[in-house]
Amino acid sequence: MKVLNEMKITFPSKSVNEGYARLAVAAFASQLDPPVDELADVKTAVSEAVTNCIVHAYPDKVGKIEICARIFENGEFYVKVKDYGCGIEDVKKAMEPLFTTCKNGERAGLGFAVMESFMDKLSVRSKVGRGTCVVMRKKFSQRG
Amino acid sequence: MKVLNEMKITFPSKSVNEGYARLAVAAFASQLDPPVDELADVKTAVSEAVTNCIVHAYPDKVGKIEICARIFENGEFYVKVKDYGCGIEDVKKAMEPLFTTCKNGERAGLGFAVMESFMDKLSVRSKVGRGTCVVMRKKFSQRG
Amino acid sequence: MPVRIVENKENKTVTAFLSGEIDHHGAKKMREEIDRAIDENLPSLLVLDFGEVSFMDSSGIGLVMGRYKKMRDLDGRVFVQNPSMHIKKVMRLAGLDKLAGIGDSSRKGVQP
Amino acid sequence: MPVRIVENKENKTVTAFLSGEIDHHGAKKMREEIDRAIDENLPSLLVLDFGEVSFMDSSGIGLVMGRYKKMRDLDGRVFVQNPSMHIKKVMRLAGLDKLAGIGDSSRKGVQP
Ligand SMILES: Nc1ncnc2c1ncn2[C@@H]1O[C@H](COP(=O)(O)OP(=O)(O)O)[C@@H](O)[C@H]1O
Ligand SMILES: Nc1ncnc2c1ncn2[C@@H]1O[C@H](COP(=O)(O)OP(=O)(O)O)[C@@H](O)[C@H]1O
Repeated sequence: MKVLNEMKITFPSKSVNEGYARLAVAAFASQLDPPVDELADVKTAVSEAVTNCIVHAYPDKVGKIEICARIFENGEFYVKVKDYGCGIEDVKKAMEPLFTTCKNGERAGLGFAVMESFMDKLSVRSKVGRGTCVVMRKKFSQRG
Repeated sequence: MKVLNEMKITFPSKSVNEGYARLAVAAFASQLDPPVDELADVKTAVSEAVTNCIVHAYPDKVGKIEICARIFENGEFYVKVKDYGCGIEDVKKAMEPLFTTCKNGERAGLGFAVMESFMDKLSVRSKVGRGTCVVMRKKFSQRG
Repeated sequence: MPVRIVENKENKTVTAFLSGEIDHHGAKKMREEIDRAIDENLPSLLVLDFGEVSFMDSSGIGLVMGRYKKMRDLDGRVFVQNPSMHIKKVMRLAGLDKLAGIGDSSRKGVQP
Repeated sequence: MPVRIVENKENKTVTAFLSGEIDHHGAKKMREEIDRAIDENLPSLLVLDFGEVSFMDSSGIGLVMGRYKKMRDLDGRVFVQNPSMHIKKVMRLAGLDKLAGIGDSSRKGVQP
């Protein structure tokens, strides 16, 4: 499928960038003129993926986060969130709703559940010690 | 001066990305909690620099545009807009208000004038056949 | 100010008016301010008002869940007030509608 | 719709209500729609209303300048209505305030 437009952003894993990241992706996705609620879905899913990099991938240091977003010819929206952090040992288990390795009760274990339910497609690739790559896709409904 | 935070974005020189680029930069600059009118200044200056890449640097093709934005320890905001396009022969002349090489009357020749007046500092480096790099800086006034 | 707290001693109610975007970055401060108000007032009802919240991800669920547990320890209830469609959607995903009462301000009395 | 055109044949006035963001990407369509209304109506006054414009860069100056020249060829005037502070600032930089009348809607009659 032909890529009509593509953007890449990189930024350090500081929590202050969570808002920046989802706004930048939403500003790009706006080109598809999506319904407001579906754009909010994308913002929420991106916020989860980016927060995971900040909280889990780089727990005690600041690392690099990369986002790539694409608009395909058929109107599909694609967004990839990538880190070079600790990686996930058991991706299948990590994706189960309510599963979290966070001990302080701060995280609900619903990040992947939100990504899965708010986007059409979710794929997660990860390698321990190398990093994690989350790819999400969504086709917005036609307006009007 | 220490860099507190930094983001990079890349995207193709399509005019539909003008809105995306200024929004992404503004979303990042928002971390400094700038007054609304000063954030509009940054958006306008970035819009001018990005439009120049799209209109002038790559007149008959789609090329790559890179933006890098930084937040310095002293609260200064830095933004660099870079292209690998045709370059500018005489930068001093290009920066004169009302100077434009655009023939169809579409451009007012005020892009650099806006960047200069809306930002604190503007520097332009260019090499014919290699590309152009515009760096702008602004210190936002304290709010409250 | 991301949280405005209103205490009603007669009703033993604390209402926290949240505003802005609730994400991992901002949730910590909100949690702390609400918990301070709970500890000071030991209310029997905690109302969380989401009327001015423009965005929320699963960090907001952590926020509600944590307050729910805290209020349960006090034998109190939690009521979620004025959530937007977007926020309701995030909360429903977590099954929060089964733990806390959720509704608009006109149905404030609903039991969890 | 980025431009809404209102034609007043008695006053020989065309008013173009612009909205959204005026940049290089969006200005072309706006220019074309305004020019079509000028060509059809040959007005003596063109009012450009910026009340709903949330952003404008120097592409908006090109838009006003071009319409100013077109109206001058018709011996007509241009009036810029309801510009925000931000838009006034961009226009002042270009000296547009010397070419077209600029003001809020209550001072519509000002001469260029
Ligand atoms: N980018 C990542 N790098 C390393 N581990 C991750 C990453 N994303 C998720 N995980 C792991 O998967 C678990 C589940 O993630 P998630 O469903 O988002 O819930 P939560 O973030 O609330 O813990 C996390 O607790 C963490 O152990
Ligand atoms: N990125 C660029 N690449 C090549 N030429 C440029 C670039 N930016 C500006 N220029 C040249 O400088 C001139 C003046 O630019 P500017 O002040 O922005 O006015 P305008 O864009 O309205 O022409 C342009 O007409 C063009 O010739």
